Amino acid sequence: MIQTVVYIALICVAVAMITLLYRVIKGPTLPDRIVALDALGVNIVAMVALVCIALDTNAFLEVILLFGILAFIGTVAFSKYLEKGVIIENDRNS
Amino acid sequence: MKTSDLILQTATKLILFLIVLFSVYIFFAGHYTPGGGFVGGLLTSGAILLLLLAFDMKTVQTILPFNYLYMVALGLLFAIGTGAGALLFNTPFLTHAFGDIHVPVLGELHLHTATLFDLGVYLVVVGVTMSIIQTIGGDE
Amino acid sequence: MINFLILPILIPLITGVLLIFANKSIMLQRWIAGLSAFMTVVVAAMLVQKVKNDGVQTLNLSNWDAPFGITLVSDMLSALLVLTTSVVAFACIIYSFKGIGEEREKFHYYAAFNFLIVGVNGAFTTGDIFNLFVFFEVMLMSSYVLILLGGTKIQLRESIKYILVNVISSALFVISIAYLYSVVGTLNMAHISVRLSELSGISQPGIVTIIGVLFLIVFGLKGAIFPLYFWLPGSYYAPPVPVMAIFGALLTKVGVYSIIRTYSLFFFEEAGYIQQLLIVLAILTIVGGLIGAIAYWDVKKIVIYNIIVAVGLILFGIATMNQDALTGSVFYLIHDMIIKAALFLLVGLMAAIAGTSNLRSMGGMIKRYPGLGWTFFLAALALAGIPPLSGFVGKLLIVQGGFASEHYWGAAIVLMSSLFVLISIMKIFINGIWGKPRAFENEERVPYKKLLIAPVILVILSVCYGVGADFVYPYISQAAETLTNTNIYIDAVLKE
Amino acid sequence: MEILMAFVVGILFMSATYLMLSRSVVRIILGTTILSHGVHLLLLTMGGLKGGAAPLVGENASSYTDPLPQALILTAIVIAFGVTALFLVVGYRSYKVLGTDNMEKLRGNEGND
Amino acid sequence: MKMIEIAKLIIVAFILIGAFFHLIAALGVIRLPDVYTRNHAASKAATLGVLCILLGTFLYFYFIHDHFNSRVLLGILFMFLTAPVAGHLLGRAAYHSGVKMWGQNGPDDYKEYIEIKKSEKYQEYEAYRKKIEENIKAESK
Amino acid sequence: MSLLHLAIIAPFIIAIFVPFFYKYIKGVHTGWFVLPLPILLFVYFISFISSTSNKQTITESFSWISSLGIDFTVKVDGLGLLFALLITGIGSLVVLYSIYYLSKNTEKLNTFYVYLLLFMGAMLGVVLSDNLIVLYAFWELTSFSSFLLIGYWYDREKSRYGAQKSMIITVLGGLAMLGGIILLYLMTGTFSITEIIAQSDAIINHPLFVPALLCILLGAFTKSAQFPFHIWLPDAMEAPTPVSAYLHSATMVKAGIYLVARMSPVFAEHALWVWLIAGFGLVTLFWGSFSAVKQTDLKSILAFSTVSQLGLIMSLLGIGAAALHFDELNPAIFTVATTAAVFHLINHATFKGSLFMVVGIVDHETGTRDIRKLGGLMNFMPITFTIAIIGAFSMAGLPPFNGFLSKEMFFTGMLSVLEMDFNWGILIPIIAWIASVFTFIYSMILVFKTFTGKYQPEKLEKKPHEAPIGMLISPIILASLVIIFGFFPNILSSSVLVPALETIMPGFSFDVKISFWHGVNEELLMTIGVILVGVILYFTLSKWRGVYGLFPEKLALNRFYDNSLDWMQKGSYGITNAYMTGSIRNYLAYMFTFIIIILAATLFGKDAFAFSTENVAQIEFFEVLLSLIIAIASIAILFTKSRITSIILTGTIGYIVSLFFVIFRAPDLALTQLVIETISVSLFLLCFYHLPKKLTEDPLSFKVRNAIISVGVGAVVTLIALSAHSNKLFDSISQYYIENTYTEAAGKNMVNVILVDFRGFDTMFEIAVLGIAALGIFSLIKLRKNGGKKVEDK
Repeated sequence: MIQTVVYIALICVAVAMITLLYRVIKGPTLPDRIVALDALGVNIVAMVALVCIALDTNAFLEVILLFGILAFIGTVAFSKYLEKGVIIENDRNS
Repeated sequence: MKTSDLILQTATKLILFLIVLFSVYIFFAGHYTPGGGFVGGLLTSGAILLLLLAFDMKTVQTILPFNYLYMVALGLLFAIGTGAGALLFNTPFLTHAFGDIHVPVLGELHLHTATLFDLGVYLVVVGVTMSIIQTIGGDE
Repeated sequence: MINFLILPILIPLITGVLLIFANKSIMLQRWIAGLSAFMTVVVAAMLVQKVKNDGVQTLNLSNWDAPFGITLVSDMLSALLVLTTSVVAFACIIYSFKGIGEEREKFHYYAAFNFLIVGVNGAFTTGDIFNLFVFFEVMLMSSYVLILLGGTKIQLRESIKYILVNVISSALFVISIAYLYSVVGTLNMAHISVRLSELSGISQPGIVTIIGVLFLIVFGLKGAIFPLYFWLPGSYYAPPVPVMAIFGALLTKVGVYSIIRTYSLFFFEEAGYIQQLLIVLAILTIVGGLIGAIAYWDVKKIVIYNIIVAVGLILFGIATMNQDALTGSVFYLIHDMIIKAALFLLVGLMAAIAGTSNLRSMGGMIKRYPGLGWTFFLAALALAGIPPLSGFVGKLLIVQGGFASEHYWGAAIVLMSSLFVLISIMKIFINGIWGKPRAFENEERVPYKKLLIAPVILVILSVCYGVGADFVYPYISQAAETLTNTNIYIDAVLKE
Repeated sequence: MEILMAFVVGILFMSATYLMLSRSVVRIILGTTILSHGVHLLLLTMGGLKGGAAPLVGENASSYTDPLPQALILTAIVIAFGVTALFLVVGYRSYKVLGTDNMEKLRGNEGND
Repeated sequence: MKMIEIAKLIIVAFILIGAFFHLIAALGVIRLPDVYTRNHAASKAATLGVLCILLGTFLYFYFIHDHFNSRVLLGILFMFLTAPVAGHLLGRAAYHSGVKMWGQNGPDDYKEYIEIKKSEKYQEYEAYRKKIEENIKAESK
Repeated sequence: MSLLHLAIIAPFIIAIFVPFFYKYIKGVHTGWFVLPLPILLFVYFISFISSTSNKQTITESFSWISSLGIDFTVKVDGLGLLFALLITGIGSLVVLYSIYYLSKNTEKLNTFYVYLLLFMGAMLGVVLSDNLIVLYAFWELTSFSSFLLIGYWYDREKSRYGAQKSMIITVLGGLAMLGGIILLYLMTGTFSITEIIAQSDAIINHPLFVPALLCILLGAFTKSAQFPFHIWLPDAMEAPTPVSAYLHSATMVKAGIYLVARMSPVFAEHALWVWLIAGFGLVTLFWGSFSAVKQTDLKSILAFSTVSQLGLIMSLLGIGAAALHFDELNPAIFTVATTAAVFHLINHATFKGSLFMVVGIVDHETGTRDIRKLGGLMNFMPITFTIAIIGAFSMAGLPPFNGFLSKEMFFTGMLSVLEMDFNWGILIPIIAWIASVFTFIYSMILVFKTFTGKYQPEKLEKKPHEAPIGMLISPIILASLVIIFGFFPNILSSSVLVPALETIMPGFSFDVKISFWHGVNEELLMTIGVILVGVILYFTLSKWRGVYGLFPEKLALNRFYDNSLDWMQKGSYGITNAYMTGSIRNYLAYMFTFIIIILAATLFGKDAFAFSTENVAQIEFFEVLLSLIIAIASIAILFTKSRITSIILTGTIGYIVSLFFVIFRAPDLALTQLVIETISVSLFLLCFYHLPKKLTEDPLSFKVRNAIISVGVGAVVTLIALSAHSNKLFDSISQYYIENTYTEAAGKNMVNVILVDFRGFDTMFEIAVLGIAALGIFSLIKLRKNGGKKVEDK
């Protein structure tokens, strides 16, 4: 039962990803794309979790946490870029 | 206009600890579960990168006053040294040794020279990533 | 000591690492770099002798048996090339002391240089196809750094092209390895050879041929064979003289070496198709190189195009695949490494004195710089293969092998290429070294005598190499023998 | 799956090639990163896909996937990262120094006379 | 029904809910009119979805394999922590990079705030405030 | 290493010391230090005469590259000794002459004598070595020492031009000769001339025989300035006159003749050898003499005269070789020709040497060599005039000088062709006779236009006077030899001539008796005819000079040479510039096209394409969707104009790739790929601050071209991947890793264990690569900042 559900869920997430990809490509603004990318990252995390169940292995559970971290870093970088154009400031107090 | 990144900074302070801990875990667990020097090192640099994003170069430099190029060289020396240790025993370069040592209080301690090698990898990866980011970020 | 053959890789590696620490003091860097380069030469010479006495040397790294771990293999060919590399590197280091400029020295020039040597020596020594890729990358990465170091306009512009081409070739290299791995399921070169030769009983699958062609493309990109050399002239033009010399002397040769190695080990049974291809490409390479060498009035360009000619020559010998031609190729390979380095250094010195590399604004250098003039003259003759200088024996054997294998036209073109090489290189002598003496702007600034030391060493070596060919010959023929009789190599690696 | 992957890899190579042939330095660099993705996927595919459990001892599985290509890819990934980083810096340095990112304007034929 | 069956049911429910939320989030990102609303959909619905799925995964391994995996829990925690921050940063970045709002929502309060901050009076006030702060600092020393 | 080797090497050894003599002993002319050497060598070689005249040969061997059959074997036989004597003898005289000719104050004597000694040693090596490769080595050395000597005054444009020309042509020939030598080696298995001669009968029908013959001849012809390769010789006259006297008349140009003589026993069996040598010799003889007449420069006249005389000797050798080729004819008829060749060789050296020296004196004392400016010098330099008369008359073939004798023998030789059954045979003596007429004319021009006629002091740079005695010694000696050989032609025959002849034509007996008067025969009549016609033509020179104008300048060989060099330069420049555009995109397009074509051709040509659905992993629907995402994203990148969008899309691809890694059970890869992707994206964003906002677009035509190429690359990669996967011929070795990871390497994560242990070496250098990259980025960014302009390339 679980396997079937997982496969259904996988397809759902994949469909969601394609939809998000449409947003990434279409835009129309940059923030739109980044929002979609961020959501895409979240979907990937979900997918990894589902694949873990599907393969019945805990080998990839590290990936989940790691990807959570990285998606965050990526989003921060993008938003800083959008806002300031430079993502690492030399000295923000000056 | 200047904006304050208070939310980000606060969150970063919280999360940073988590990331570093996780990276250390991933580094040490590498021989048994997925991970290792590469990922560990990269993740550590990811943490520092986050720090850089949330704060700025100057602040980070005061917190972590490393010369990252030296760190690279040090890491390489570690890796080479692990390999060259084998030269002393006239075994082929990079031959690893491992064994369990019984330490009275801690119990069985699993020791592996591969960990030293991986430490070299870790140092190099952190050093490289950070020196790249720092050099580019510091370029006006 | 079983780890002996790793030393020519290890010494520069450790030196490179130490030099990163030593970036504060230029004098210290020079000392370290010079001493270690000298040590490498000594070690490499000892290695050659060891291979001569004890046969092929192997080292199973990390103590894993042959097909599973990485194996370093020093047969005579690789030992000789390592020795030559070390010698050339030593000369270029000496030249760098006065010729590279303190700015670059401060910014890790010597470290990058040592890493380059690591890559080259490693590529010559390794017996594992993926490890070869890694060493290629070490070499390429250091070459990127060296070509960029200083960041002048031309360097930046050309390095983009250089990096791009090499990224592509690296990608192709990896996919070739991937295909090969898919087919044979192993990475150790000797093991691949064994497995491929087991195939010959069955009908030889075309897939092996296509992988062979792919490898030819990959190494051809590095080694600059006919339609793949376009990137070379521009890229080699950009960096400062000692870097140019080491590039010209070593980098393409690594590609050529890899072609020799893979073809003798893997694709020998496909000789029919690939051999024809290689011969055609080799001839076209020679012709293309010659056309370029004659075309220009820029001293650097002339020498650069001569690299291509030499690659074609060596490849022709390899493609011919008989004992004579292979011996000749190996002879010529080593000669070319030495003499190209010498020529680049000399030409660079001329350009430094004149303040330009345009031949039309040089002239009469022999009056003030007779040493330079005569060294250049000797180097030029050696390049053209005039006996008894070093290029001759190799060329003789290649042509002889070519005629013997009935590739008459190819061999004739190889023979006649000497004439055009001579024309192109003598153009420099006649117009730059002879000619009306002029006053040059940089004359006072160039420490001419100190810079001349390195090329003089190399040219003397080259002369000795040619005149003492009889002394060298046993080594070379041993190297060629390993190539024709691959069982020597395979047995040594797999210990069967 | 391998067949599908072969096509995916082909598409990655195609777009990478197209990008590398374009004028803009940024696109070229992007092309190289996509190229490396293609290469890594190909290497993995060539090792055989889904041959068993993840290569971790103790997965109590009857067979494991081939760990060797994975190790090779790891090496290749890291190297590709180094190259990309350097290439990126070269790209922007050259844009600053030469004032253009158009490869057509970066011909430069020193010594060609 | 055995315990394990119940557990399975719970897991299935979590996974299905998670997948559903993902679809909803994707729909939102596609259909909603401007970046702020889309951001809202992405950061709320998708996060909820992934949390559900992660929880399902955790429970799966906990119940079926009797394996307590702290990393997944940490991951859940992490997601919980970072998703709002990321959403906030994105929204702010979008705003500052000048993306127009849809126009059918309520008044733009933030704009008012920025305008106040930019106004001359506020600047004077700021300068005054800084001066006093410095004075206090100097005195305390 | 024997004394003989030492004799050959001695010049090189002395050459090393010459610069020191020059530098530290300023007071004495460096030539004096050099002079003893050729004299000593001359004496040394004379001591061999007794043994060679007894048909002995002295062979000394010294191993050089014996592994390749290359040994420095020296062999003294008649032919070699003759040349050795010539080289050292004339060499002594030239050195003596040069001491007075070149001022020790203004000239770079050190280089001059080094070159000269190099040449002397090389030439000795050519004529004495028995090993063809060694011979070739010395041969090239003569070419290059000649190159250096011609370019002695390197700041003169013409010197450089002449030097280059001589080098190109002689090296061309040299290489051809090397080819011939290699072919000979392949046929016989040896480089030793003696052994090759021993096998000559066996190889005549070998398919490589004719190519070898042609190659060797090409070498000989270029060196000996045979038509059409003679063009380098006149330009070689830019060398100082002693050099011209030595190299370009007496010795180096005769190396080709030596080679032909030496190789005659090998090749003369073949008809081609006979006809080619005789034919080219005759053409050269005629053309050289014909061209000499129109020259106005004294040295040019002599140059063309040398060309012509070399042709004469060559043709004689050719006719002589007929004796070896035609068994049915009486060999005695033809041996005369060979005898004449060798005899004339000596004579030519004497009279041409003296004439060059005379011209040198004229040049030295008047400052010009242009016969239009010269005239009436007889009164100022009577001794020189006398020598000139002797030399020129001998050259013209007038009695009682040695030239007359050899000229007569030459006619005999040419007439002997009539003995052969050959339709056009009569042409040969006719051409020879016409050439002799021209020879007569230019000889007269040489003497009389210079020494008689109107004295034009206003056109001369200096006031002419007789040369110092030192300068006159050498020409006097040579001139007296001319007379001595003329009156006593047989003093050399048994001791020098006969042994030489027997080497050229082994198996023939020679009984050389040259007599001054042999009755009124055809030869004498021909000579008289030459004189009569010659005198008439000489005096009517101005009337028929217009003939030379008939030859269009365009067809001239020099023009051809210049044009082809020019064309070569321009053509190659055009070609190279056309494809070396500096545009990396073009290069990549070429390379990719090549790669696609060659791979596709191999794939289908070698039937390598295979497709099997066995062995493939199963496929899930969501995986197809994921693949679709990658495909869409990667294609979308191509069309996006915004760099941020492309980086987002690249990031998407990277993330999906790592998802694939998860699906394909590669946790380590997934982890690494994710982190790397994120950090690379950050790096991109970091750098975007410094990069242009918009991506540059291509015009449509380029897009189409690029699209075609990219589709090709993608297709080829896919096809090969399919075939490679369908051809899994062996199992992977990785079973070993799976089995041993825990037991032997004490790890559980196989990938990590492979990375740090099994293939730790890879990892070590991989991190080295990373380190180098960091180093490079650091230096690239920092160096500029601190360095400023200093780093700009020197």
